[in-house]
Amino acid sequence: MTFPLITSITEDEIDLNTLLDAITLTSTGAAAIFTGMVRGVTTRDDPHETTYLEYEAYKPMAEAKMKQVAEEIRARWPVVEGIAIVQRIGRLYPRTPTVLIACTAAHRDTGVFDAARYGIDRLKEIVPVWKKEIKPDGEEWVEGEYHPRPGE
Amino acid sequence: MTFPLITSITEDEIDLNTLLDAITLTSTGAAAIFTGMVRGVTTRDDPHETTYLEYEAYKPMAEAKMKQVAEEIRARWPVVEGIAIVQRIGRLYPRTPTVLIACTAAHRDTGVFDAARYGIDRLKEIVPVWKKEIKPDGEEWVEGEYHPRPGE
Amino acid sequence: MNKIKILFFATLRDKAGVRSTEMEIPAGVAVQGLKGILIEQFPNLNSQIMDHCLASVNQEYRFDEDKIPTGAEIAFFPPVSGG
Amino acid sequence: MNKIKILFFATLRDKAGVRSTEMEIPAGVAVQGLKGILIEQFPNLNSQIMDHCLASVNQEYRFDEDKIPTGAEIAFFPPVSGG
Repeated sequence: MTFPLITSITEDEIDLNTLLDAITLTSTGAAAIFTGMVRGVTTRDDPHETTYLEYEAYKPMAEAKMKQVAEEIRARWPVVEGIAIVQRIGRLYPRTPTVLIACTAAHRDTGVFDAARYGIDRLKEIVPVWKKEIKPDGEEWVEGEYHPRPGE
Repeated sequence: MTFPLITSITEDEIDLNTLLDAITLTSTGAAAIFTGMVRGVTTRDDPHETTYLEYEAYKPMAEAKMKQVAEEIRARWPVVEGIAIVQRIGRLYPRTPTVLIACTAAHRDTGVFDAARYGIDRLKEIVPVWKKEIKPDGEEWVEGEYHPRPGE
Repeated sequence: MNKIKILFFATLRDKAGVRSTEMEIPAGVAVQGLKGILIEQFPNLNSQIMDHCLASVNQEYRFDEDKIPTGAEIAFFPPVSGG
Repeated sequence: MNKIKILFFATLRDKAGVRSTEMEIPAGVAVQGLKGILIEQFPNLNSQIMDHCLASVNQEYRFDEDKIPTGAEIAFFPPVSGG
């Protein structure tokens, strides 16, 4: 059986209703969905305001790495049915959803929450997307920390 | 500061986009969303097919108990910003989302996934909603297991 | 006397045969006492059903020993199965 | 000789001043060797930057000792910051 998989780098709005429907099978009873948004105000660590974020991606590699994240999820949680991984790019303002990871399963006690959590953590490690933060007083690239190892 | 809270028993479609937007603040960077759907095919425990589910609610008490679930979430995870708890009722067919719990927070490592998981677990314990399952060969009420204690 | 409203949901409604009813009960009756009154009044309700079901008084879970206040709305229903 | 395509993203693009370039490199050169060639060619790239950045070859993460195959697409970029 083939399970639905969506991996996408897009400039369009992230439509949760459509994405959820696309990964829902007749055997599906539960979905765990994570979305990230642009914060206009950050209070933790280095408190600051954000005017907008400008996202870019190495698109073909990013979509390939999203597929890899999905394969890793399936290997760890074989009960997961559908997976959607979407990263929006371009100029994104506060309150806008920028990323979505959704996993479906027959039941909620199957690890489907952990699967979605794993998905966003891995996306932030290995999917080649970058953001430049534009603040009231200047702009700077946000730099990640993770250095992939051979095989990743 | 008052945080957005949506608690609703509704016969309308659950619109994830609108609900997410309603609980997103300018300080929000992460949302964990759970949805439950009608399974047309169940393979675990007692394998069977479902034609549709008919949901009913004791509406004013259900919305009050949803508010209680939200208060319990806030008490356990004070970092949670917005909360949406929605139960759809009426006749619902396989693949249809029936319930949604969504929690937002500034960051994803704040317990926001656990908060959503707690929310759906508690809804299934104390929110007075029942479903009758209509199968190809008959119908029966689905009975829960939880008996609330004084104070719940 | 205390005039109260009773609601039944799900299997309890099927057994009682009505969604709701109003009745007068003596002042000071507790949930347990009301269950006895209902078992007498509704032929398809029995003590096994009423012992297993949940009860709410004015939309809060209440238990056998809880007294029923004046003009209360009391509901009886099986363990919940939403989601 | 090996004709390859180079892509730069984010801070690396800002430093290089171009999004992409094509060049011919000797057969058998590894990622480390290519970094040296780029540092010579782009005045704002230096060994500190190139040691810190990530590299992909044909859209897979690759490392200093990995040889560059014929006609490869190689990208250089900082640690990712999507989400």
